[in-house]
This record gives sequence, C-alpha cells and structure tokens, in this order.
Amino acid sequence: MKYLLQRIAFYLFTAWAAITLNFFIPRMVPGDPVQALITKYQGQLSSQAIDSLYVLFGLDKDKSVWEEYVDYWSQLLHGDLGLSFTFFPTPVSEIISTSLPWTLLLVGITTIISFFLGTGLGVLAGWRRGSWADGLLPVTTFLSSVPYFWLGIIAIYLLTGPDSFFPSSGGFDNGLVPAWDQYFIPNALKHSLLPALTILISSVSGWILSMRNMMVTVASEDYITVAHAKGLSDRRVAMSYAARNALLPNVSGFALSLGFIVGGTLLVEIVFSYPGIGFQLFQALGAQDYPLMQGVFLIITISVLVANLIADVAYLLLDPRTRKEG
Amino acid sequence: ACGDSPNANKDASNSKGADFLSIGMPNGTVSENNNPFVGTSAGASLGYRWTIYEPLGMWNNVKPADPAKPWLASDIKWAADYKALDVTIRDNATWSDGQKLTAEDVAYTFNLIKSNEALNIFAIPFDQITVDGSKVKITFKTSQFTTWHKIISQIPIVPKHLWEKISDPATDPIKTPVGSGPYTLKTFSQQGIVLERRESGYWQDKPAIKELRYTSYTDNNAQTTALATGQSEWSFVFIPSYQQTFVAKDPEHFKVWAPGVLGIHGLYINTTQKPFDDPALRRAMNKVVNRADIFNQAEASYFHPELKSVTGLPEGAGDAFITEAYKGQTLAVDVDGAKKILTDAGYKLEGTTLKDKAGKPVTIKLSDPAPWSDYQTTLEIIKSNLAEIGIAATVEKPNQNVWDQNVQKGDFGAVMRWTNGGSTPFDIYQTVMDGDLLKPIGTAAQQGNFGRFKSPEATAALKAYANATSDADRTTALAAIQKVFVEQAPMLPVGSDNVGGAYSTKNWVGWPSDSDPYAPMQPTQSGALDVIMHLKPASS
Amino acid sequence: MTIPTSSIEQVIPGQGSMAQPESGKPAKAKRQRFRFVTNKKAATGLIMLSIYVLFAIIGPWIAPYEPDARSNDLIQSPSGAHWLGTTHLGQDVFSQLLVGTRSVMFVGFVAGIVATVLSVIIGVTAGYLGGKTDEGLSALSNVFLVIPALPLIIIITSTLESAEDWLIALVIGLTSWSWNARVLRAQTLSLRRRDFVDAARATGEKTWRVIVFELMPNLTAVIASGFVGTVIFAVLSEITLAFIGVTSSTTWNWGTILFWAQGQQALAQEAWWWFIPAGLAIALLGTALSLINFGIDEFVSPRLRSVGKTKIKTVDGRTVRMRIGFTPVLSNSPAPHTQASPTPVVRKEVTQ
Amino acid sequence: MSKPVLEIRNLNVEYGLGDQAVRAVRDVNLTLHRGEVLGLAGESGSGKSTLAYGMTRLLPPPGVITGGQVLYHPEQGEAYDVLGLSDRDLRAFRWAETAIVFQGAMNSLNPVHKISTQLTDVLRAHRPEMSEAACNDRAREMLKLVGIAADRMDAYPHQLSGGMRQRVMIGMALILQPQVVIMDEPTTALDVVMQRQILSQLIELRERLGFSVVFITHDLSLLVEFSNRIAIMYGGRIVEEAPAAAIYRDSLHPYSKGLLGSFPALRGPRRELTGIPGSPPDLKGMPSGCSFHPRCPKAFDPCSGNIPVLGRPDTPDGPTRSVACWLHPTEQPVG
Amino acid sequence: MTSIPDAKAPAGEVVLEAIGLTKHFPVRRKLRDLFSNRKDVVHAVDDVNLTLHRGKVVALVGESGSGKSTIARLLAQLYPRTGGDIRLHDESTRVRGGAAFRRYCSRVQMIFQDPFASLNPTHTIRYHLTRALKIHGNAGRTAADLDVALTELLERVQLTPPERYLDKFPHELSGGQRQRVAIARALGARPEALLADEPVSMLDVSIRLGVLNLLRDLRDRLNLAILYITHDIASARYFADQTMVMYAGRMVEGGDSETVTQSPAHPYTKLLIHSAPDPDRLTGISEAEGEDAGNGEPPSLIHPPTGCRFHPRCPVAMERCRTDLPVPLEIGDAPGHWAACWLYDREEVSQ
Ligand SMILES: Nc1ncnc2c1ncn2[C@@H]1O[C@H](COP(=O)(O)OP(=O)(O)OP(=O)(O)O)[C@@H](O)[C@H]1O
Ligand SMILES: Nc1ncnc2c1ncn2[C@@H]1O[C@H](COP(=O)(O)OP(=O)(O)OP(=O)(O)O)[C@@H](O)[C@H]1O
Ligand SMILES: [Mg+2]
Ligand SMILES: [Mg+2]
Ligand code: NI
Repeated sequence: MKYLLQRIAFYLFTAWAAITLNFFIPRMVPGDPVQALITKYQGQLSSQAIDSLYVLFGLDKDKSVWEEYVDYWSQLLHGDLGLSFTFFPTPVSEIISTSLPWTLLLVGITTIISFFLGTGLGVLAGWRRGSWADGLLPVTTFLSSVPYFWLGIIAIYLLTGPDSFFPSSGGFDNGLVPAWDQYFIPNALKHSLLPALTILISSVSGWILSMRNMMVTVASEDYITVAHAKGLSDRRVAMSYAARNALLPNVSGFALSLGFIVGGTLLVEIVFSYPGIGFQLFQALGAQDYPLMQGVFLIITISVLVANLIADVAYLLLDPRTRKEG
Repeated sequence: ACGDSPNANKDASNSKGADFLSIGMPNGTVSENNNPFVGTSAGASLGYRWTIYEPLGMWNNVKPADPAKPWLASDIKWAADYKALDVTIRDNATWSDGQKLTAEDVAYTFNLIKSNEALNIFAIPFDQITVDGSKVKITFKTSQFTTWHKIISQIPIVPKHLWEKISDPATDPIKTPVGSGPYTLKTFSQQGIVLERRESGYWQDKPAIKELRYTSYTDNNAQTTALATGQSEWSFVFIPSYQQTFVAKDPEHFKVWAPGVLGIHGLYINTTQKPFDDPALRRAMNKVVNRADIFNQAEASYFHPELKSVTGLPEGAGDAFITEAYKGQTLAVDVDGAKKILTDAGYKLEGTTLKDKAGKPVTIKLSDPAPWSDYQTTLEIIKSNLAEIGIAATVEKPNQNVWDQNVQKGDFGAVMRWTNGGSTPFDIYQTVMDGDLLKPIGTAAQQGNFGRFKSPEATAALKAYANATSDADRTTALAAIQKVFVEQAPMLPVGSDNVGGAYSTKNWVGWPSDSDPYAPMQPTQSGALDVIMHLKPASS
Repeated sequence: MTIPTSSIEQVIPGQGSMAQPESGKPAKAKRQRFRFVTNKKAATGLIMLSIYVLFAIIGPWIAPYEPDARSNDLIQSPSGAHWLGTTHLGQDVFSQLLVGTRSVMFVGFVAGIVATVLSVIIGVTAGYLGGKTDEGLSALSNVFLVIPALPLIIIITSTLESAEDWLIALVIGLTSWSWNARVLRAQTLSLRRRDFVDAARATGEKTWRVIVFELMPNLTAVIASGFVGTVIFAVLSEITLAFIGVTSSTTWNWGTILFWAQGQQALAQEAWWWFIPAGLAIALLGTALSLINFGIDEFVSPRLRSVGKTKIKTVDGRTVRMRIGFTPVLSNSPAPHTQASPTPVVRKEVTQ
Repeated sequence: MSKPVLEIRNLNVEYGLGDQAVRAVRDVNLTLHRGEVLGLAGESGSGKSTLAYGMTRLLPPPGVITGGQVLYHPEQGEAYDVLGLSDRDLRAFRWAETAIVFQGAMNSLNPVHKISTQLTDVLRAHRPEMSEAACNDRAREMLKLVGIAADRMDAYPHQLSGGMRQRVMIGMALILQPQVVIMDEPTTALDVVMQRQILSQLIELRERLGFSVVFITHDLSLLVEFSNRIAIMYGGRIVEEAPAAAIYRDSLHPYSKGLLGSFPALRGPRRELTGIPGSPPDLKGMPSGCSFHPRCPKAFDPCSGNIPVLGRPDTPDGPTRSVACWLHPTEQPVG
Repeated sequence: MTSIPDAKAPAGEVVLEAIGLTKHFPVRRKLRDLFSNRKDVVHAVDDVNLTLHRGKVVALVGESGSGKSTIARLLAQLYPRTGGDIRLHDESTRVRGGAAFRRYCSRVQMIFQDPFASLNPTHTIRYHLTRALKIHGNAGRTAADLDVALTELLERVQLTPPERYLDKFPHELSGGQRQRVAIARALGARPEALLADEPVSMLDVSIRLGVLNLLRDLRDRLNLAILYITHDIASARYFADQTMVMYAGRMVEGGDSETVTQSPAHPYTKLLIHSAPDPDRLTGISEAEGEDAGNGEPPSLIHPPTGCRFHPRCPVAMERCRTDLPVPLEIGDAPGHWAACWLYDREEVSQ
C-alpha cells in the first residue's frame, strides 16, 4: 500500500514535469500555425487570408508565455484541451477521441500479442535450449533490426493491389461508418492486418530474446532444481516455476513498451495511412498545431504513466515479495 | 439483425456498376467540420463544400479571362471600375431543407463576411450591400478587378434562416450542413465522407452520380496507391512518373489532365544580397535554368506545366495577358548568352568559378523544406544549371517552419516558392514585385515580395493595373509590369500551377480536357461542382 | 522504438528484489575483458560493424560518383556502371549509400557517446550517492523516460535552424539517456552493497575516485551494452528523421536515400534498387550491433552463453540432450575409471 | 550393520565435455545404510554437492555422469539403478524415495508461490488420487511436524524467517516419507542456535520415521556430533570413510587429520591447531598420484606416482572403515 | 605524519574507545506513520562500550544481525553515529569525509568479511596496495620507494615472493590469499587499530587458521589493537584476549576470552556456547533437549523487547527482566568479567 502511494506521488510529479515540458517545447518551434497553414496549401490559399486566420485562431492577442501556461493549466483542469489549429475549430479532445481508439486497437493489441507470442516463444527457447527454438534467434535478430516503415512500405508494394485481399491504406473502407456491426468489424480487421503484421514482425523478437535470457537465468536457480527433484512434470516446472518467475522483469518492460505504443509506431500509421494518434501527432508537428501536439503528448504521457501504474500493480500481484504487509 | 446499421447496404458496393464516385485528397486526417468558410474544415480541404454550398457563379481557372458562368446568380454585372457589383439571384433555387433561396440569403452571406474579420479570408473591402427584390447590389471601397473571381466563385452562399441562429459562425463546425447544392452530407467518418444526391428541389437537372465518397489519404504515396488500385477515381496529387505509376496500371481509363493557371512557381532570389542585387546576374541565371529538365524530372512531366513565355505566364491561361512586346519570346537555355551578359556586366568566369565585379566567387544557397520533393529536385537541377556559368550553389533543406520564417524575413539566398494566383497576372507579379509588400530584412513580409525587390515602377504599375477603369489602361500597366519582370528578373519563373487532376474513366465519363476545358479539374475548386454535373456513367 | 533487448536491463526491474548481481562469481577481470571477442556472436557483430566503420571512413573516397551528381541515366536498374542503379535524377544509388554511411555512423556514435556519458553521470551518481540526490536524478530520468523520444526528437529537431549531423546526434543523445541511466542506477545500487566500495572508502578514497575508479570499471559491460543499444536507437532515429524529411541535413544518409525513393515512389516505379539496399544496410547494421550486445550479455552472464554442445553420445551410442533436471548419463557401468594401481612394493614405515 | 538403501558404485561426474572437462567426482564408492546419518565432509570444491546431485541426476548442464551406478534398494523388491531409470520413472522416484534439502532455503523455495502450494505440489504430482483437502491436511501435518503453526500455510517464503524456511524445506522433504534425505549444507546460512534446533529436530524425526540421511557440510565438528558415519572427500574422491567417533579420535588419512586440526575447540583444553598448508587442488590440473600429496606432511615416494585405492586399513577397527592412503595399505578394495 | 606503531607507546595503551555508541537506522516510513508522526528505527546498536588496547585482540561475538558489523563500521566512521562517542587516543572524533576522515582512517583500518567482495575485481593487487599507500602518504617519493613499500607489505602478510602476486587480479588468488591482500591493504595505511569484521568466515576451513595466525602475528609484531568480529565463539577463545558478547544490538557479557567461553554468565552466552557444535557430544546424546528449543526467533530490532532484550527467550527470565534494562554487573569469578543480567545483581543474588 505504501508502495503504491509512493508510486502515485511519483506519477503525479512526473506527469506535471512532462506536461510542463510539453507546453514549452512546441513554443520553441519557429514560425506560427498560420504560416504553416499557408505553406501547407502552397498557393491554394492566397496570402490575403493571413489576417483573417490570425483573428480566427485567436492569435492576434498578445499574451506572455507565463499567462498562457497558467491558462493552459486552468483549461486542462477543466478537461479542456483547447482547439486544434489544423482542424480549426475542432476541439483537440474530439480529435484525440476519434483517433486514439485506432491506435489503441491496432498498436495496443499488436503489442499485447507480440508480448505474449514473444514471451511464449522465449519460454520455449529458454527452456528447450539447443532445440529448434534457439535457431529462431538469429532470424528474429535480423527482423528486429529492420526499420518497420521500410518493411511496411515493402509489404504494401508486394501485398496490396487492385485485386489483393489486403487494402493498402486506411483503417476501414471509405463509405463505412465506424460501428460495431458485421460490416465494419471484419473490414477494420482486414485493414489492420498488414500494419499489425509489420509491427509484430519487428517487435516480437525483443520479447523472445529477453524472455529467453530470463528463462535461462531463472532455470539455474535452486528452486528449479528443487522442483525437478520433487518429481514435478516438466510442464509444471517450466510454467509454474521457471516462466512464472522469469516473467517478472519483463512486466515492467512491457509497461514501458505500452507507453511507447503511441510514440513509437508513428511511422506505421504514416506508412499505412492509419487514422491513429501517432499520425495526428505527425500532422500536428508539421502544422505547428500546439494545442493538438500538447494534447497528444498529454495522452502519451498519461498512457505511459497508466501503463506503468498497471505494471506496478501487476508486479504487486505477481511478486508477493513486493507486498510487504509486515 | 443490423438492418439499422449505417453500413447495411455497403457490402455489395463495389460489385455492381458503381453509382458513386470516389474522390480522394492527400490531405491527412480531417475532422468533422463542414463550415464552408473555414479553410481548415474537412469540407474545404477535400472540396465537398462546393457540392453543398454553391457560389454565385463559376469561374474557370483554365480560362481566367472568360466571364463567370452564372450559377446561383442568373446575371452578374460589374461596374467598369469594378467598385460595384450587381447580381440577380435565380428564383428556382432551394435549400436542402426545402426553404427557398432568396437575395436576402446572398446579402446575409456577404454581410456576414463583411462584419466578421475571421471569415473575410480574401480581405475584401466591402462597402454597401443592398437588396432589391431578387437583386443584390454590393459596393466596394477599392477596385475589385483583380479579385472579382473570388467574390463570384469562391464565396459559398449560406441560408440566412439557419445561420442567423449560429452564435459564432467562424468556429461552428456545422455538423448538419444545409445548402443549395445538389448533394447533402450523409455520413462522416475519419476514413471517408459520403454525400448523397438531393433527389428533388435542385435548381438544375440532378447530377448522374448518386453518391460522392471523399477520402483523405495521409500522403501523396497513399493517394497515388489508391489511384493506381482504383480505390480513388479522382484526385489532385503529385504522382512521380505518373505514366508508369498510374496511367500504365490501366491505360484505357486512368488519365491525367493538368492545365496551367495564373499562378506560378519560381526561384525567388534575395535581391538584397550581393552580387544578386545585380539584374544582369539574375538575367544570366534566368538564361541557364533548364525548365524542360525540371518539368520532366522534378514535375513528372505534368505537374507544374513548363513556362515558356519570358513573362512567366503559363500557356493557355496566360496567353491573353502577354503584352505585344513579349509575344512569342520564349525562355530557352542559352548558356553562351548568359555568359555574354555576365562578361558584359563585368563578371569573370575563371575556369568553373564565376567571380563578381569585386573578384569574389559567386555562390548561392538554395533552400526548400525536405518534404517537398519536387522543389528539392528542382533545386538540384538548378544547382547544376548554375554551375554551368560558374555559380556554386548549395542546396539546403531547413525544416518547413524554419524555412517559412527565413523566407518571410528575407534570410535566404534563393528559394523555390509559389506565387498567389488569380484571374489576372496581377497576383503573380504582386507576389514577386509589389513594393507595398516590401518589408526590411528581418521583418516578416507575410504577403509577398520575399526577395525584397525594390522597383518603384513596378509598384506604381501594379497599383495602376488594379485600379484601372479601362482595358487600355490595364494593358499599359501590364506592359510596364512585364518589362520590369523580364529585364530585372527578380524571380526566375519555372513552372505554373495546375488545376488538373488524375482521374479514372472506368465508371464515369465527361471529364474536362484540353479539347473541352469547361472547368478546372481540381476536386477542391468550386469548379469541381461543374465537373460533377458533367459526369455521366461510362456504361450507358 | 523498440525495447532494448539487453538482458542486463531486463534483469533489473523497478524494485531491487531481483536486481542482485551474479553473486559469488566475481565479475571477470580486465584481462578477460577482451575475451568477449572470442564469443562467436560478438565477433560476427564486430566484424560486420568494422566493415561499416571502414565504409564510413573511406566511403566518400571510394564512391564511384558524387552522390549528388546528376546524369542522364534516369532510374536505371543496376548495371556495371551503376552497381545499385540510379535515381530519378540519374544519381548513383551505390555512391549515395557509401557516402551516407559516414553520417549514419557519426550520428549513431556521437549520440551513443552523449547518451552514455549522461546516463553514466546521472545513473551512477544517483545510485551511489542515494538519498535526495538519487530521488532528484531518478525523477529526472523518469520524466525523460515518460516523454516519447521520437516525437520529442522530431519537435526539437524542427526548432533547429539548421540540423547538422552533430546537432541531430546531440538531440538524440540528450533525449535518450534515461533508460540506460535507470539500468546503471540499479546496477550501481547493487554494486554499492558490495564490500569493495566500502573497503575503498575505508581506505580513504575520495567519492569521485570511488565512482570513477571503483564502480565504473565494474559497470563497463552494462555501459557498453547501453552504448550499443543507444547507437541502434540513434541510427534508427536519424534515419527516421531523414525519411520523414524533418532533418535539414545536406549530407547524405540512408534515410535521405529512402526519403527520395519514397518521395518518388520508387517501389511503385519498380525501382527496388533505390529502396531496398538502404533498408538492408540499416537492418544489417542493427543486426551487427545487436549481436555485439548479445556478446556482451553472454560475457556478463555466462549462463546465457548458448551451450556449445547440447547433444552428446552415450557409450552405447544413444544421443541424449543436456537439460536441466535430468543430467545425461553417458554410461552406467560400475567399472572404475581409474584403474587401481598395484600395491606399491616399498612400504615406508611410518611413525605417528 | 543394517541393510544398505543406496549404493554408489564408481560414480564419475564431469563438467563439460572433451579436454575442457572438469572431473568433479571420481570413482566414488559409497554405501548408505538404512536409518543412518552419513556425513560427507571436505573443503570447498571437493565435489560434495556434485556427488549429491549426481546421484539423483539433478546436475545442471554442463554436468554429465560419465559412469557408475547408483543402486537403490527399496524396502521391498529388487534393487535398481537410479541412473538407468527413464525420465518418467525417475520423476516418480524422486522425492518419493529420495528428497533433497539445500543450503539456502530462500533459494530453494519458489518466491512467488505460497508454501502451501509448494507443499501440495509434490502430493499432486505423486499422489494424483489424493483429494485437495487431503493434500492440505497432509501439508498442515508436515508443518506441525517441523514445528510451524499451521496458520503459516498461506505465507509466502519471504514472510518466513530463515530458520522457518529451512524447516518448511525439511517438512517438504518428508512429506512423501522417502527412504533417503540428502541435505547439502542445510544450516550454513543459519546461526548456531538455530542450527542446533533444526538438526536436533531432524535427528529426532529420523528416529521416528526411520529414513537415512546424507548430510553434507564442511563443518567437521558438527558432523562428528550428528552423524553415524563420515566420509571425507578431497579432490573429487573419497579419501576416508569411518564411523564418526573413529574419525574424530583417530583419523587415518593425513587430510582428515588436518581438517580436524583446523578447528579450535570450544571446550576442553586449548589444543594446538595445525591447519593444512598449501591450497586446495585445481580439478583441472590434478596432481598425479594421491591428489593430496603436495600438501601432505607425510607424503612419501608412492604418493606422487600412484592413486591410492579406498580400502580397509590394517588397523584393529579396519573392517568398519576404509581409507585411501599409501600410509595405510588396504586389505581389499571396497565396493 | 602518520603515527607508526612502534615502541613509543606502551602496550596496553587505549587506542580506540567507544562510549555509549548507538546507531539507529531509519526505516522507510509506512503509510500509517505518515499520520501518526512516529518514526520507526532499527536499533542496530544501542549504548555499546568498547575499548581497544594496543597489542590486544578484542573479540566480538553474537548471532547474525546482532549489530557486530554495524559497530565495526561505526568505528571505521563509515556510518555516522546516532549517539555516543568514539574516542581515538582519548580524543572525541566525528568525521564525515575529507581530510579529517583520511587522517582518521590512516589510524583505524577495517578488514571485511568477504575477501571475494572486498577487492575490486577490475584492479590488480598492485593497484589496491598502491592506492592504500598513496592515500596515506606512505608510498614514498619515487617509484623505487613504492616498490619497496609494496614488497614490504606483501611480505608482512606472508605473500612471498611478492612479485608473483603484485600483478595478479583478485580472481587469480585463493580466498586466503585474497584476505591477506585485504589485510595488506589495511596495513598500507599503517594503522594503530584494525577492525576485522568476520575476516575468516568466508574462507575454507583449512585456510582459516593461516589468516588468524597472521592476524595474531601482526598484533604481536606491530602492536596493533585488533577488534575481531566473529560468530564462531570457539575461534574467539582461541584468538582473542578479551571477548564481548552481543545480543540484539546490546553488549550482554564481556571478560577475558577463556573465562567467557568456559564459564559463561549470561543466559544468552550460555545458550550460544551450548549450541556450538561439540564433537565430544555424540549423536543422539542431545541432553540439552528442552532447555531451549522453541523460542528460537531473534527479536525484532525495530520494536526490541523492553527490559532485557533476551527476556522472551530466556529460560530464567524474571519479572524484572521484562521491565528494567539490565546494567553491566561484575560476576566476580575473574577480573573484568561482567554480564548485563539481573541474575548477577547483588540484591537479586542475596534474595
Ligand atoms: N558448472 C560447472 N562447471 C565447471 N566446473 C564446475 C561446475 N560446477 C562445479 N564445478 C566444479 O566442480 C567441483 C566440485 O564442486 P562442488 O560444488 O561439488 O563442491 P562442494 O564440495 O559442494 O563445495 P562447497 O563446499 O563450496 O559447496 C569444484 O571444483 C567446482 O569448481
Ligand atoms: N544500512 C542499514 N539500513 C537499515 N538497517 C540496517 C543497515 N545495516 C544493518 N542494518 C540492520 O542492523 C542490524 C545489525 O546488522 P549488522 O550487519 O551489524 O549485524 P551483524 O551482527 O554484523 O550480522 P552478521 O553476523 O549477519 O554479519 C540488522 O538487523 C540489520 O538488518
Ligand atoms: Mg556444495
Ligand atoms: Mg556482519
Ligand atoms: Ni506545387
């Protein structure tokens, strides 16, 4: 309990520091959103529009950074993330809420699958050393070093086309409306296959390796020998004794990787035109849309922290040693 | 079980002869905003606002000098000094909620813009707006000769009875748009926006296409892929090697049409930096730029049509505006000519290095943001072109924000950039040479004249052109402008903008073409509505 | 970014319960330190890496063409004249690849060094000094851990006037030290409990000397593995930045090649030679670095070493596998291995 | 002397293969009799643990058994070779017939499972017919046997003190009533008070349940007090084996003498302590002949040339003991 | 200059003295403590008096966790003390680093329990010893001086020939050799007092004796004051002049070694001596059964028992033991033999 409380205090501090950083960093970027918008439209938007845009975005009023910072916090505490510039006047929260689920579903589920698959294979490779599973390692090492945007682009080139099963981009077919029905779900799944595969291929090996190494380390602990000496079945020793303990250090790694979901897979979303939050962030960066940038960063920060909190709790549940009652 | 699902009738969509048209733009994600006045709205970015809200008239960018085609206005009349406009509103137009469209609505729209700075994106100096039956009279504080097409064709008319109730028209996302156009919004999602044909009440014959499906692709690559696979049937996007990557995929149906318009791309030279303040040097540079190479290698042989005229005006759209003096004079690579100009002006070409009058080697920094690959390629070509007369150029790729700021503050050697465009060459020349826009180095010049070009004649002539009351005056002023442009070469014109598009005739035919350039072919232009009205099913 | 795979890092969770170092067996000493080169994986990795380093050094000299030089061979497939074909401007892809190696290696290593130095300073100091210093420094590294690195790098890079290679390297280095710092802190915490640290203090060593001369040499493997991990991350980041076009660098790197290739839709144009080699170069460099990291891991924790021979033949010809819990029995004949010697002839009289 | 339960015949264990192999146990012959406590002593690295794990095939890689037999005599029926059992039979054999208690109980208990789970685990594997409740009852019973309140059933290992954990391990070892309990330095991590408590308890249990114990430690004085017979190992071999009292009073091998002379005595007159000069042998470069000869104060010619065989010495109590030393010519090789 | 132990000071002079030495380690606070404002501490060492004389060995015995190492570290000034005083040559010292700390540790040196852990695996023996010499200015001026000093040090700990060991790494030496190096390093400072924290417990039985003999030899030759910490009471008898017994952070008995081990006074000492393995007591003859078997758990040091800390386990505990903290009481059987036990209170005895 004390442990959890400490963690929470730590999270609050980290959140504050990260949010503050998030506030200031975008403001260091030269230029302003109006210019960025004009530039984005390269001649499609005539330069007479500049004045009206400043008025529209509310950038015509002079405010000190400090005042903005205070305003930002008071807005934030009211749950208001401000209005996006790129999608003016859509509230940032609305943009995030439409794109976040996509990222969570695609990358989140993929990360989870990757973790479980990798951990499973790692358990095998670590437990049955010298068997075929060990031969997997060099291949996965190579695959994990492949930049996944590159892999994704090749996959699009090779696997998509007019008659291909795999769509080349997007989260679902145009014309469909997100809904939980038999038209939309399979379609969305189909669209997520390629990007998911790309992420899976390049991320699974990390888990295999770390799990394998932990298995190997744990396998030489005394209690494993005792378990064997007790005459337990191989399966029971491998799962309940070895894998159970080897998993512990990986839990915090998993939490961190959950946190990296949003930031780390930005490129997959770009390459596959996936309507997720990473892509929103990328757009916001280009357009100097700081409300949106801050919003996305906030989400990322919070998700990292929540993931860590979950990991802490999971750790607490998985490792009785951290549960110090007395 | 899911009969009430909005997707219920969608699963067979691709199999039977299509009754919809898929339109795509490489604009990244969009958010649900159909406000026709807001440039950041999905409606504006994808162009579907024009199928819901209509303008008074249709102006054809491809033939900018032609008068506007009446649309909501049955008659459009400008005063000779372009300070007053009389329009007659057609009486058979209705809003999609069934109400009648009247002159009151038109006057309301213009008043809305006039009183709302944030909505007045063209900065039009409205004066008086009066209604007289089906007629509306609008007066302006200055001549609108160079901006008339914006007023007529780029201001969507909105229903007064609904907009009156909106508290802040500039920020309202107008989730359920009601307009006078032939389509209404059916569904909106991140991946696509579907518009449905109005089955009754439209003032013309209803269009053949039942449904318009707009998709915003994340980037050019995604959009191109979608075009090549047939997922997208119409788009405006830069396709490298379009013959191979797009047309070749289905040569029978996949087409590209890219007519030039009165808006150009060129190399802005910072005329305050020595020795580039010397017109002779700039002229010499102008003579070595290989526009054909740029057109073919950087612009994929279509995207920015090659500029031929020395006046920097594109073929077709610009023809009507080339003054007598320069008719037939074309830009051509002439290295020897360039060298001659240089030696005459006192430069020395020593080996592969050009030395200026002070004996210093001439070097220049070319810069553009990295993601604009066509500009980047252009700069690479210009770099090697300039090397031929001994100018050592380096290409820099500052990020877009830095680049923007540098361009505005005059902190650059030379950049590839666009000009404003319009119905006359005024916008082009103004962006390049207008002394009124001139700002000292270090102060942001937001509207134009980034090269800090100082020419009182040009400034005066531009003013004269904009405010002239007769064609003769305009011709004289234009001649003066072009003379400065050609002789001083403040900017080296390279290619023109285009209002074309890539399209597929598999399902729909009737697209504009060189032989019948009835409208611009860009899905985001108001003229796109005209195109949609022209399309007919390919099968019948 | 991917989670570094180094097991050393994985052994250390947030709390110390499993953070014990290999107890009993003292860490290998200096002379043995270079022995890790004899590790097959490490050796392979080092050889691959040295080829890259070589190209980074001599690449620009041996490149057959100027990477920028345009020619009239537009989008040519690989040939004798252009080993890896040409771009849409007729530039030689092979030369671009060669010349680009330098920038990639430079950024990777500089960023690696910057991040490593920072992580050592912050991690080791925090771990050694403990208390308030530790709390402050830990909080700092946690904040950096929470902020997603790649987007942060993108933002910071886009504030830069001109993003030269060394600036990019600096940015990457300054933003990616936190994970290593955390690992180092945990390691230091467990090292600090070892007696030799106290022994050094009791001898009268100054604090900085204890940190630099007593602790750090024992952390070399961890530091090295962190360094290698950061290099991988930095290389991928630089390439990503170049690929999405945020960097303004005028120098070539593999990301720039990919950027151009993607901008011109090389694959759609069937110009695979423009797109594939650069990616492979990245993947192989990453593989080389990962292999080195495995080598370090196995060096630090010998248990991880893949067992040389896992199958052995018994006396009666069966093959058995070595595994935990069931020791292979090669022969169960009760005959002694050493033959009993005959009783010695001379018997010494012993007086007890 | 009572019947044997476990006979080790010429057991050879190596770490690694080929030239690099370390021969950690060499031609060891040892007999454990029913109901006795057999002490195994020797300095660190002499191969005590290797022998203990080797005879149950629990050595981790790269350990391999290169030869020998371990004959197990069940209470009824024929003796069989443990090393020849199939995996399945071996699993069934383990814990039911031989149980092991290790040095550190913290390390032998899985930190993430409750001790009840770890106790009943064994029952579930070996007595699948037992009901859940019966398993729990049995576990509780065992805890009571070793003096731990049944309410600690649901504790995790870290919640128990070192002594309690070791008791849990002992309880776990006895849960299937095995014939043989192997204890590898079971008390070195505990302090003397606790050590005595646990050992006394164990001896008492042995008297009640009648199992045999192999007790490994390097603390000779402890062994002398608690075991019936003692075997001394040096360099992978057994150099002397005799009843505890005999070893204490009159050890024959110079190494055993040296070991005994290294302990200061707490009671009685202050003895002169001699110690053993030199340092323990390196198993990779074992001296020729008797591996102790470089350190042996009484070494003479044959010692460096020939390996002495473990055999009955020609002393009055010869039949009860054996020694491998050229000083004590053997009558017949043991085994 | 550092003081070189020589005949200047008479043997038996007090070198280092601890008076009422106390060390409490703060415990990480629990949630409820945040509200109750209570601060828990580990009472690792409480009110300990200890005197080290020149040329004498004092043994400190006690079970694991009784605070022996803490005392050593306090005396070496590696921990700040909570209370009490440490007097070096009758001068109160409290150093926290810097030059004062160096000056202190050049006179008081410590040897650690585990020679495998107390030498840095990445440095050679030469490095270890050179540092010890240099820090305390005993390295001489030239490289030759240094070599001489190194040789002398190694010879002193009987690692001969010195050249063979100088350039080795710790892992290349056996445990006994390592512990000798550790001792040499301590000697490099030319200290007056040596704090040996279980110097042989990690060593193999056969080599323990060598190290202990070395220490005894150093005591005699260099006239060192040695604190010998061990949990093996038999070795205290063998090696130390005086023996002190600790229980749960407090001294419970002290006196000359022979007396303490042969006629222990405090019930805890008795228990300890009774529990020590005794080869003469053969299997099964555990006559002491029942005398103390059950209550084997050492007490919590966070909330130590009131009164005498041993009372919960004490077979002869009286009412008074539960409440009153026993003071050191003279036993009377041998000079200087005392025990902190109410059993030896004169009034109690007379009753
Ligand atoms: N995995 C291994 N690889 C190589 N040699 C090993 C391995 N494990 C043990 N040895 C060697 O085998 C010999 C016997 O080791 P063992 O653990 O049996 O000794 P021990 O008598 O139990 O010692 P201790 O008293 O320290 O427990 C030692 O010399 C040791 O170095
Ligand atoms: N740094 C510390 N923080 C908190 N408690 C400590 C610390 N160091 C020691 N203790 C506690 O102080 C008590 C005394 O420890 P100390 O190490 O002095 O015992 P010891 O007698 O040396 O034991 P051992 O024989 O096991 O070495 C123990 O309960 C220990 O848990
Ligand atoms: Mg052992
Ligand atoms: Mg201690
Ligand atoms: Ni363009």
